[in-house]
Amino acid sequence: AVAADPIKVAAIYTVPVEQQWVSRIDKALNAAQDRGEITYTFSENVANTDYERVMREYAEQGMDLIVGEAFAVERAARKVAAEYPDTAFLMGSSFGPAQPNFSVFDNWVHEPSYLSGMIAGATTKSNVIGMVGGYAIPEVNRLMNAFMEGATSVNPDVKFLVTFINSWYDPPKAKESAFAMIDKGADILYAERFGVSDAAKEKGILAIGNVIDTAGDYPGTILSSALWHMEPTIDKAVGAVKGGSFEPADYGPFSFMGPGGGSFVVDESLAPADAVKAAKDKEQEIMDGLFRVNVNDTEPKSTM
Amino acid sequence: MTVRSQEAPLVLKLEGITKRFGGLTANGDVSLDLGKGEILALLGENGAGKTTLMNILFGHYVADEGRVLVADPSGELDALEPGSPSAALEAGIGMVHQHFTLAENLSALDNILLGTEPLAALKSSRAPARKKLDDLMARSGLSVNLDTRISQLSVGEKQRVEILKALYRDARVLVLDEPTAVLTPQESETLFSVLKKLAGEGLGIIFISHKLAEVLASSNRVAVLRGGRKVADLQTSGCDRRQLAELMVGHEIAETAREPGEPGAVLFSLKNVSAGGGRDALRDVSLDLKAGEILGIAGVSGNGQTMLARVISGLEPVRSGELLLEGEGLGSLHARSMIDLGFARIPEDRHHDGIVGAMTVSENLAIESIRKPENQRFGLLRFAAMRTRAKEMIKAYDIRCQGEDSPARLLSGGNIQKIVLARTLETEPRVVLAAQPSRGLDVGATSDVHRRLLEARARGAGVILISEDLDELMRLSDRIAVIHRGELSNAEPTETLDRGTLGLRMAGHGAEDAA
Amino acid sequence: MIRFEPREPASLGRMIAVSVAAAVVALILASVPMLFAGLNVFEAYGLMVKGAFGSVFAFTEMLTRATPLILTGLAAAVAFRAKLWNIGAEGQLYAGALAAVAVGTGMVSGPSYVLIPLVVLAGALAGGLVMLGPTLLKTRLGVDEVVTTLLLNFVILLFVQMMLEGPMKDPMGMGWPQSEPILDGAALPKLMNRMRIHWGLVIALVSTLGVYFLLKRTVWGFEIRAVGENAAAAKHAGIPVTATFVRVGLLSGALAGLAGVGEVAGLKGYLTADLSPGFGYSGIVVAMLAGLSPIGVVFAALFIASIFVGADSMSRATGVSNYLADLIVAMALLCVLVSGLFLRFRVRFIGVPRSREAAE
Amino acid sequence: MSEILDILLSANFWAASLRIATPLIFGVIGALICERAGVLNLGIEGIFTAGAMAGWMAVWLGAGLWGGVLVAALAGGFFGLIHAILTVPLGLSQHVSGIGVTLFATSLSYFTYRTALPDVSSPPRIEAFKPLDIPVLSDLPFIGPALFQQTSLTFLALALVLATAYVLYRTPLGLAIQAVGDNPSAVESQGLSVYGLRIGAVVAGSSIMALGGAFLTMSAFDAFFFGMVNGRGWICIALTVFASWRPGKALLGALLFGAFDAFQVRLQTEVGSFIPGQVFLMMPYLLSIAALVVVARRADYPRALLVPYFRGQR
Ligand SMILES: Nc1ncnc2c1ncn2[C@@H]1O[C@H](COP(=O)(O)OP(=O)(O)OP(=O)(O)O)[C@@H](O)[C@H]1O
Ligand SMILES: Nc1ncnc2c1ncn2[C@@H]1O[C@H](COP(=O)(O)OP(=O)(O)OP(=O)(O)O)[C@@H](O)[C@H]1O
Ligand SMILES: [Mg+2]
Ligand SMILES: [Mg+2]
Repeated sequence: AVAADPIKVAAIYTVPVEQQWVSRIDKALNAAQDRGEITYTFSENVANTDYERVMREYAEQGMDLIVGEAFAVERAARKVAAEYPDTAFLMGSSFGPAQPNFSVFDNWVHEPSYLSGMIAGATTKSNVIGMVGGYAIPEVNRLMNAFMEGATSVNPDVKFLVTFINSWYDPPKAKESAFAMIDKGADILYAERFGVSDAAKEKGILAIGNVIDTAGDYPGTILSSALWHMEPTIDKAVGAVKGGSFEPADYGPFSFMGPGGGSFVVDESLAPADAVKAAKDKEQEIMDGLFRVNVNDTEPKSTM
Repeated sequence: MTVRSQEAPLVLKLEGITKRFGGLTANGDVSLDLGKGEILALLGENGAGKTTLMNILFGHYVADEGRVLVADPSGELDALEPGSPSAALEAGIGMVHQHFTLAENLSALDNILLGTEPLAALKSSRAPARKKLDDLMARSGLSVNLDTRISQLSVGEKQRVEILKALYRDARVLVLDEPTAVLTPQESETLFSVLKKLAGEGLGIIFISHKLAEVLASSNRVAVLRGGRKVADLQTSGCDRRQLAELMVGHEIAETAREPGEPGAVLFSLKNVSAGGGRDALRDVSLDLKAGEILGIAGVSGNGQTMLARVISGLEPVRSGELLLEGEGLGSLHARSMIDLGFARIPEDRHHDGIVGAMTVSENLAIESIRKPENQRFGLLRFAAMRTRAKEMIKAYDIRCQGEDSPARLLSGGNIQKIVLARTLETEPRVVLAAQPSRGLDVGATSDVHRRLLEARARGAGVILISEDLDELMRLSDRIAVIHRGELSNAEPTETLDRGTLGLRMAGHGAEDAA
Repeated sequence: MIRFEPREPASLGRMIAVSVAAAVVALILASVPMLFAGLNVFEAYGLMVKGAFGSVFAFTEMLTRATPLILTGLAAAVAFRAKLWNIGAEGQLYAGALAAVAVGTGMVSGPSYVLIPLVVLAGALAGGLVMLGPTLLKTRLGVDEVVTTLLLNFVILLFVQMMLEGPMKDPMGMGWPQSEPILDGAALPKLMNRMRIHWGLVIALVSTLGVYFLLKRTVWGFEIRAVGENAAAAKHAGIPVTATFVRVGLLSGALAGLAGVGEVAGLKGYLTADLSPGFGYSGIVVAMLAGLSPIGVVFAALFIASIFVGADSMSRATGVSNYLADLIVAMALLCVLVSGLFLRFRVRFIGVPRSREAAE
Repeated sequence: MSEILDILLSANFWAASLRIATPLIFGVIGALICERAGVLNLGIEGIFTAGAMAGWMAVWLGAGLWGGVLVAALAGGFFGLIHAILTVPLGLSQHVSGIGVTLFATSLSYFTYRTALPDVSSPPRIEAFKPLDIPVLSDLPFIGPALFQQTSLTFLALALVLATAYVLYRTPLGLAIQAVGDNPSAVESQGLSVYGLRIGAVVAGSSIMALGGAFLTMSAFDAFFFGMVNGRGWICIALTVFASWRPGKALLGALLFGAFDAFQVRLQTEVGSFIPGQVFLMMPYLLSIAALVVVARRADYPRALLVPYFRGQR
């Protein structure tokens, strides 16, 4: 049956909604709410221990769709879902979907990351690129590795500095790590965390954006960004729930560039024209399915 | 009731002061006055309410009833704002508390200056203060190095700082709560000569003491409290010891004295023991203690007594030399092993080292023998047995408390000392170490302590009595040795010694010089 | 002028009255932010009660959250009794969890009745050993244990992360820094079907009785109390002070370690670096609220857990930011803290006469 | 080895050390003032958060940078007052009250932030303090970049160290604070108010702590994030002991910690491929413990720390 009324959607985040990638889910859900398709509510910063309870509480409240991150709570999340077959679950997960109602998604912006790597590799003059990450988890490693691969594909001499600050939220610390890399000669910084672009801006060098578009905040600093868009995923899932056709599925591919889940932007005033062209060509190859970016979830290491 | 020399104008008047703590009346309708230049001694048993009364005077406590009147500089009596030490200070009252109220981390000078300058001042004006204090010290004879941190000062010096604190503020009334409890005889004598001098300059002085000799020698007038009420207020000139003691306790007190005895063989000895470092170190100390004798150790505090007591208590390792019990070396020292060897140890600071205040009387009575079968089985405490034994000891030692389950902290100093005596002497120890056992105790409690030590001696135990009170030493000891700068003189029979000789030796003059 | 006068131990009736009054005041205070967030206050309170006690699910969830708090509360209580200021229960919890995972994920195999005790012991031992370091530094070198235990929390958490990214990483975890799951035979069984409540609660309650018994009835407990109340006097009386500190340190760390075992072997099944939302620190609060009494720890833990679970659930039901839950817990905590005063003291208001009449 | 030397010889490294140390300097000075008066303030982590949030929000609402600093200090003072009232006249457990204040200040800050800004995917920015770039001084070789390219708040922190040392050792107020942390009855018997001094010290100390938080959102960064204080407050509690409650050593300790941290970040990129990153992150904590072992014997506790004072009680 097709529901005419907005469906009830709840999201459970283990970090505050400001966290870059959670903010993309929040944004897509808010957009759906603004369109009148859903009513949306969320719990943020939910501790691991409490995750299962929060899932159950939302399920008990009769939510139609629950969106969340199952990464650290896989088993529990799957168990709860199984006990509420009438509720649809769309969970961030590195594993596959499960019957009857457990769909998964993930942030797969390795493609645009690769492209921004190409830009960075071609633009760097010092041949040193610094990368500051939060934690070395697969979702982060994947992007960094794709980026590094993209950069070396156009410039085999480029070297990387890698630091993890062990926090999702410590911009001052991320900034200090970035400064340290600039001291070591980096002239482009991969800004996986808040704080890195600030260091770049302050020292007048370039930064690569990640997941969200911060070019407006740092004019003249953001060379290129790999953006994630949750809208295709959310819209698909909401549509399926509304249409009564929700099935366990892997929504991961909706984060790929093809369906518009990932995109690549470059500030053409900052990058060499031929590099932009090469990247755009590669983008087309990806869209056409002619090129596949490797998925490598191992922890990236400094190469100098 | 009040008898007072009428010529001196009043500087202080307490009217009908009553103070209750829960059900206990610490002060009941006490009235008292003090004339200019007068020295008033306040007497009473432990817990009679002396300190409470003085704390009300100084504003630490607020009286439930009654009021305090103080003369202003023109001699007019004004009611004092209750509960405000700063008002009391402003009115010219200075107080030297029973426990020192000094910041150990500051210099003597800064302690004296504390509170005398506006807090908002941008700089502490130490120079002018130093000048005023130099004058004061010269005039009063109280001298101390103003720049030394309090933690580096001896007890006597700390007390001088306390008095200087009051004088610096131009006090017209000076209250001293048991000022001589921790002083040596010499220091006490100096103190009283200073006080007399200050009184001559018009200062009104109240001092509290348990030592009747100094009360008789140094005061103009005596007020006695018993159970919180004033029971006497007399000119000192017409009083004697016996009369005052009876007024305090309400009945006669038997003076305890040593009967001649037959000391046995050597029981316990120290051979060339050195321990500790700094001021209070022991240097090459030897002594022999015989069974059935009391060996007195005289000395000015800070000359190694504390270290000697700590070594014998098993709390301090020796650097060189050894301890022998019946000729056998003791090896490494531990409190536990000393107890097991039959040492009874009465610490000099009974509140700090003697009891665990938060634990009950019965637990404190059992603490030294908690691992003995009578108190535990398979690691489980035998409460019933502990209580029964506690009840017996409470009775035998006349420990005044609300019961064996009341916290030891609530007991008076004398009764705390009785707990220590009971638990250590109950086991019939071979050696008794008593460090300053009657310090701060009233006449009744002191005589109890003395009786217990003499009983131990009569039983054949060897008793080491460390004390600064020469009367006590002369009365109880069979032999007396003097400790000075960590060195211990040979013990000599008490009969061959007199106060003068001992005093000289305590001050560092050897036996030869004295002869 | 206000004065506090110590009073006799409070009667049960008074204790209940004061506790209820504290709860009421806390709720009134909590209504301020609720009003700010535009909530109907009474409805919100109703939802809070429902969220903590309204169903078997809610109630068991509350108990589940109280479980680690009881254990970390005991850890703090027993250490604080000896005046060993262990602020490191958080780290010890992680150490316990790490050990439980190390043992419980296949290092040894065997039937449940062998595996479970092994896992529990390993966790307790690891927690205890972690606390041994600061204890020895304190007794041997005089290093302040507040600081060492506090700093070790950070070190241990980093160590856990290192292990989870390195040798103890789950090869099946798709690269996530998490341990392998605990074997079914090594996991603490659930107490109720379909609910999360697990045997950790039983361990916590048994530990409570154990600590109560230890402190009240045993020689060791006697020595702990004596050292805590007056170490100098205890030492003078022949009590082995250092040994007592070491025992207390081991016990305290072990209790915190057990909290980690419960969380990982009873609740989550595998270890991640965000296992605990600060249970170690909350344990200090629990212990102090309980006046360091082991039995009181259970009630204090239930109190904190029910406020949190209730308020958290209420925030969800009303769509208010769930940071409100923490805020209400904090307010309740401060109110209960103050209310303790009315149990220990009689509060009197005294008028101070200020007149300065001249004497006749 | 030569890399290590290079790091230590670079001015930027020392500049980073001072920058990282700045919030810690505020925190440790604040904690030191509280503890010198006899009150342990475990509310510090929450007070940092409150200072970070309140200062930032004030600027965001248009109060101006120094207005924000003032608001942060007031917020810190407010939570300090709560802690002071609970622990000084009421004599409640300093541990619990402190942790309670941390919970309260943190959750109130978060709740306020979220209620004011319910839906921000990217936190709003303010115009933060800029490095001073003092004309001639900043261009001095080595010293210039290390010292004179800091923001005003860093200089405020350094000035506070001097001011605290002066007040503590040279003024009547400082002597009274030292005394009340050692033996409250010494203060009371000289007619000063124990409660007044302690409450004042805790409020003042807490205001200073809050500036450490404000530095994070108004100088080190220009926006507020949940969890961004990230344990810095706790570090200050440790540093206070390390400093033996002396302002000069407090500065030294904060700088050392800052240097460890700056060093750690630089070393991580050097040899990060051989050694797990966490080893570097542990370094500042482990070295702090090691440093503490070295100074422990000489540590000179305020004797009345943690001991509540009740007038007329024994
Ligand atoms: N703050 C208090 N709370 C409860 N009881 C108190 C308090 N202060 C004193 N008391 C009680 O009041 C009585 C009088 O005590 P006070 O200290 O005045 O005696 P004292 O005469 O000075 O004794 P001592 O010779 O031992 O110094 C004692 O029973 C004491 O226990
Ligand atoms: N008076 C005291 N106050 C607080 N802590 C104390 C006190 N006395 C001892 N301690 C603590 O106990 C520790 C051990 O003390 P100590 O070595 O004297 O005990 P012990 O029982 O004699 O031990 P050991 O078995 O090593 O001889 C000290 O480092 C200190 O931390
Ligand atoms: Mg007295
Ligand atoms: Mg020892």
